Amino acid sequence: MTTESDHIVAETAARIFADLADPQTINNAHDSGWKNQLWRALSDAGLTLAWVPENLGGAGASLNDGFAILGAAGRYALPVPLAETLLAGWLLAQAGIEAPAGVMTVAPTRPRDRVTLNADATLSGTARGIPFAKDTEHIAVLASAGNATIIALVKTADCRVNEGRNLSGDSSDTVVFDRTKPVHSTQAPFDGSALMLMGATVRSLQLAGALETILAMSVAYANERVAFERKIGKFQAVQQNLARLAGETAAALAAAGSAADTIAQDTILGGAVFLEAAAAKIRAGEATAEGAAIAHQVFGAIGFTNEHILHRFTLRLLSWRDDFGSESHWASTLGGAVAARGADQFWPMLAAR
Amino acid sequence: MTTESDHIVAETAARIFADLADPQTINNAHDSGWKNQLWRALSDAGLTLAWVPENLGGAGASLNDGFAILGAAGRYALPVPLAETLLAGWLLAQAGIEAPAGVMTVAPTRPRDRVTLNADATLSGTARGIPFAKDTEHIAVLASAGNATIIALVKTADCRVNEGRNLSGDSSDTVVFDRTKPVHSTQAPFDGSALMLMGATVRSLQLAGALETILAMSVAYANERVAFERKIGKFQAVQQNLARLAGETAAALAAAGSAADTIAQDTILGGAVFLEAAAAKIRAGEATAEGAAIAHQVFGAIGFTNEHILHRFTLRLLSWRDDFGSESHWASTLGGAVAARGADQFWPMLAAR
Amino acid sequence: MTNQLQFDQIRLPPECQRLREDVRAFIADEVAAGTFVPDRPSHGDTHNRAFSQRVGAKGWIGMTWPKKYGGHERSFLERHVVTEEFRVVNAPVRLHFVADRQSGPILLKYAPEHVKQDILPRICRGELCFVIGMSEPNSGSDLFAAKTKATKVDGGWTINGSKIWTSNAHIADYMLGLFRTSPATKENRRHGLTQFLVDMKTPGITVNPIIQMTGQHDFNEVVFDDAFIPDDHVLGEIDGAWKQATSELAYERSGPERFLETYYVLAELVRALGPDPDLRSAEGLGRLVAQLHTLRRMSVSVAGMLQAGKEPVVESSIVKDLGTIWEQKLPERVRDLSAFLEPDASNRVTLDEQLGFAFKIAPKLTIQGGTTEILRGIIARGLGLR
Amino acid sequence: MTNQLQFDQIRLPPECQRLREDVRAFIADEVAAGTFVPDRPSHGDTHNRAFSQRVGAKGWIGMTWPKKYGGHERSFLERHVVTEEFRVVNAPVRLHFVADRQSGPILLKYAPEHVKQDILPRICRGELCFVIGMSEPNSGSDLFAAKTKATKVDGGWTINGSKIWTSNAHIADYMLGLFRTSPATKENRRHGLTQFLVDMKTPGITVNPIIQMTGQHDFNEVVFDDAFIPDDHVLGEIDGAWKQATSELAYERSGPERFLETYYVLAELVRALGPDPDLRSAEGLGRLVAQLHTLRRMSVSVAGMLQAGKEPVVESSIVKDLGTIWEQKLPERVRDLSAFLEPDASNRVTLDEQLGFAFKIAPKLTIQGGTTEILRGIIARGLGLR
Repeated sequence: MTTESDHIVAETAARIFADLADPQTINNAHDSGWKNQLWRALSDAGLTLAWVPENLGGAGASLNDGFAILGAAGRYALPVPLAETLLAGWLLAQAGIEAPAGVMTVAPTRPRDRVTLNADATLSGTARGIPFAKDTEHIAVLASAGNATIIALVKTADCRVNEGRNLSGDSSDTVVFDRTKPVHSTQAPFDGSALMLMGATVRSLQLAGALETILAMSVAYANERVAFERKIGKFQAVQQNLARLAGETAAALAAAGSAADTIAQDTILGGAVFLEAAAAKIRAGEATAEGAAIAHQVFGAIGFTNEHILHRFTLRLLSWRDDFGSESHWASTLGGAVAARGADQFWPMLAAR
Repeated sequence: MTTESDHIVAETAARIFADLADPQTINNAHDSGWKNQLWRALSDAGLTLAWVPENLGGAGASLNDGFAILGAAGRYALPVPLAETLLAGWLLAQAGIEAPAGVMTVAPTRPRDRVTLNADATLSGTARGIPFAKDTEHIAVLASAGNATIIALVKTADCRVNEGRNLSGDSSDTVVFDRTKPVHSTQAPFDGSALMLMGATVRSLQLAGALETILAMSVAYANERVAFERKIGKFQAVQQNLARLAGETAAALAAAGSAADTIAQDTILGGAVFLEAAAAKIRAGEATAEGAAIAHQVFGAIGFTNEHILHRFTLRLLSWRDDFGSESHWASTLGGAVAARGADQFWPMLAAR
Repeated sequence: MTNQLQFDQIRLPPECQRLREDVRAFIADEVAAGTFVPDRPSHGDTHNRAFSQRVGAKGWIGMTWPKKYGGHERSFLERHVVTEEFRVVNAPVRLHFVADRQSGPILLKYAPEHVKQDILPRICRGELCFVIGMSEPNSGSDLFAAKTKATKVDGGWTINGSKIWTSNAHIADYMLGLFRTSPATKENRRHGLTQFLVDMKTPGITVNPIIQMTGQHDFNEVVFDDAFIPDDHVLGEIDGAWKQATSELAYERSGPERFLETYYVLAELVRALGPDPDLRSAEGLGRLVAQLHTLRRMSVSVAGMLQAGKEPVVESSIVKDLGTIWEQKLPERVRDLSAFLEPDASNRVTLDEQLGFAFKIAPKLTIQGGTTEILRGIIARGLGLR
Repeated sequence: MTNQLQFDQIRLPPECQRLREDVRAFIADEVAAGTFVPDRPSHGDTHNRAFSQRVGAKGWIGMTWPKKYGGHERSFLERHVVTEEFRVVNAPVRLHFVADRQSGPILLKYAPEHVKQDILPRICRGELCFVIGMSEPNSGSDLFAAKTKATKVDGGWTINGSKIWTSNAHIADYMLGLFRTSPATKENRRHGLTQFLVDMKTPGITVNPIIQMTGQHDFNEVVFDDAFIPDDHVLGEIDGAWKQATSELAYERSGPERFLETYYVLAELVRALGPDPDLRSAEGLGRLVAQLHTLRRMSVSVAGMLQAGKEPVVESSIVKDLGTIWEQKLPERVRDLSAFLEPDASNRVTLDEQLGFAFKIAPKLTIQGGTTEILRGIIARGLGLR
């Protein structure tokens, strides 16, 4: 449920994004000076450690506050690891580990990657597609230790980072833990799926936010651009396509919002979270392909240029859906779970909220 | 390649269909008197045994002639077993078996159904979804006999026929061979896949023909029906949808025509036939769902009534695609074959014709 | 974009879930008594007067209406729960559903007090079937092209002309109809239509059945030959129905009936796939579950926004657009996902029969109550494009 | 419908398949020599002057043109074979391809004899790169809104204004451009444009690069500042380009380059899946193969109809509409089908890299050379709806 506090935190975030993360300004920038300035403002406002309780060094904001920040971050296609630092802070807090200052990320982010705790208390494993790893000082890791799950804080410098980039050009690195000694490690209060569920929900919110922006941009352009002596937004074909984009955006917004609300209301391991987070990531992911295609079709050639900011949104949409489980991953998992419960439990499961 | 003979045979067929199989007349008919009259005309014109050589009691028309008849039959959503009788005659001819007069069908028509020849020269097995079985006097059967394949002519009265109906209301029966003694049986010159390939091609042609008609009907209606003070065909949304229907129709026509031409040029077991027949059935089948949906959307409520002939076409489209292998069946088979040949053979296979 | 899309997050309150248990118990009793077969929409009648009266007796018709008219002053969320539980088992609600969803709210808003006193309590008791008289042979989506005429006479109006595609007219007690009382004007082509309450037993009304391609009888043509409607059955402003028609359609747009109409094929697919489906089936099923869950959460959200007094016109049109397309394509998806099931599997026959029915009704899902094209036009207007 | 859709069945004759072997041998040599890396469109240049000249030397440019202009008087089917073999390996044909596909045929039809004698043989030798000057900053799909002006002067015309989205202008020798020589008339808004042959070395022409979202440089803005074009470079009727522009676009519509632009991700998927894919992958792959095969057969058929002197305008627009949508969605399908591949598989990295490139270029596929909406409008006109 939306509360007043959401509004204040989200508005602070939105104001900082508007001032320091304007997509056109960033797109035109010749260096990355804007990045430090933006991060400092976010950090000073307590947004980067929003999900860390005050006694662990954070701002102690609610889950809903953080989710609202991430929706806004999506609306700006924010190209800094705010979501990842929030997630890392949240993960560390689950184990009572104090959050360090500075930029963080989490690992693993791919459902099949595993990091394991060795007998000598070091970590081993490979985690692919870790967002912004090379830019971070610390990584919060969810690792398995036999049948148990542990949360560990690791210095990025103690890992091997093979640099990569996702479609949008943001860092997406392979992190190799080779008997890496964590700064801290503690038993987790949940199993290994928790980070994937939380990450999926976070990315769904970002996807929905980015879709909101491309919808708004596309409508504005259609109301301005003239072809065949009419605004293109007056053509029924364009109207029908934009209505579809609105539908996909609405679906992503509703699904992501529902998952976030479920986690905020319940806990990360509440009974409804699996359905909600999986469905959100699937549905928001499905919305991206059609949504991005429609927006590009409305903008035509100009939207295909580097100068135009459209690609900042569409390419992040396509990239973000790969993190914390693709649609195919979650769909096979969700479908398998529904089948295992059986037909008689299907409707009751859907109608639980 | 289209030859003059095609035109004559196809024109004869089309004339008979126009005179005796008008969809609106049949739709209004209170009894099935039209059926006997139609069949007699088709039979008198030699069309029912078009694919049977003269020395086996048929008309000895070319494969192309027969394919042209079937395209025309599709354009009329012909609700009598002409395609099945043609196929049966063709199958029997492959084994040099003389074709009996009267209505025939073939079995099996589902890829997983098997009929086997017993040691005592009788047949056993169950064949589901046999079109019009209950209306036939004979069934041409492709059965396995150890590693060999045989073609058999069976009296329908010697089988157990469990009646069923497909979506369009045409008979689609389960035929049980329980030590059924065939009238004739002879070694086939090919393996068990041949009937499925030929049947798939035949149904693809019928699908393409029915799509041609719903396209023509939809365009005519859009040019006539008025809403919001304009012909609905003037609305860009309707135009764009009809263009998509034309695209699906074109794809079905081209794919089915290509498969038919390949069989006519080559033999049923020519190297290119598998790709062609599989692709035709997949692509024509895929065209039906979108095509039928667009036509119904253009016609609105009136197209949903029993009085209107649209359902005669759309429901047969949806039914026919289930015969001789669904899209899923052929796609998994085709995909498996492409994968087995490997990436380097992929393009050469596509470019072979 | 001035108006952002909004989907309030709604958590169904405990009273809703208690109500849900009551509804399920009621359904179980009805099924046990043989009233209908769940999941088998092709079996039996879709309307049942006695059943509707029992639903009324439970207080599940007119749930959100004032108590003084027989209503129950419960929330839109509670109504949502009842609607979805009935819809998902294909309960035979057809007799009272239109009155509950559309006609009652219009009467509440526009009918004279004594008419409300007379009719609304009977709707709530499940005694009255209503139909909508909008479309005419030459006006489908374009409601304002209606020509059927109401001519002023002493004490009322006489109606001449015909309405078409009127679902349930053959079992209906009343129609809410749109009739032409004046010509359209140059400035406003929507001018000149008036909404009337029509007693279907009025002399001069003939109902001719129109059989659907499913073989079912649902549609009708209703012919008016000097049918007399008393003055107090005029609803709202004479010549001004266009001001009322938009809000009327809003009730139609996003209830759970707008995406659950072919639900049974999905439930049957789950049954057919068994507890351990292969990757192909699991993935396909999972996507359908995610899509359905999302639609339902959107629909719950719209119910919550209605309850909060908001007017989510664009959001509700989006739910209907996405929902009807989804339920229309669902049979296709289920056919694909069941393509490799064993032909001898015990529920293959049931599934095939359900699929057959679903395929046949599918075309109407994106036509009835506002076509896809019309809905997208409404959405585009909401986005500021028209 | 007066015009039925027609796809003549074409069997490629033996000389085509012999030619195909020659082209494959040529490609193998070029790959061995390091000219380009097949299947890796993101590697290396898309144009290569020396390569184009070697292609010209083989007789594979201007294949259907008269021998007296350096052409080879071969069939459209043979040209189809060369086009598809080059396209499927991502050969760097960009330098000569536009001249071969579009510009040459227009010059053949409209240029004065001495211009044809001069230029066409050089195109055939692979020496000339052509660009198309149609779009302007305020006219994209609507060609007839072009404003860039050609003013009559002694012995020729001076051009002022700019063209945009001109692919290859930075490497081009000539442009075929559409310029305004008179205002449009009330009766005919398409009146007043004339087609010109423009030497890109003409003083007064500036080419400004426009970088694409892929990071590649392909688009340009071309600015004309009193650029002089001699009279004999007018192509066709003054003010009457609209009579010529339709047939011009026809060449663009249905070649195999209209559905093979992302083919490499499909070939790589086949490699990645290995010889024994699971049911999910096999089915998905099989559908893609069927769709691609159908597109190719349609395209071959159109080439055959062109060879037979027919004008398959609707059919070729359909091929482009279906083809570009297919090649645009292909990366999505391949992403789904490769979702469960082992992350350590040896060609996972290659596939991901190819997918990344394909995703980035995908948006332009349904925009360049006629958007989806424009194509469907052409199809609708052909159906008799406009």
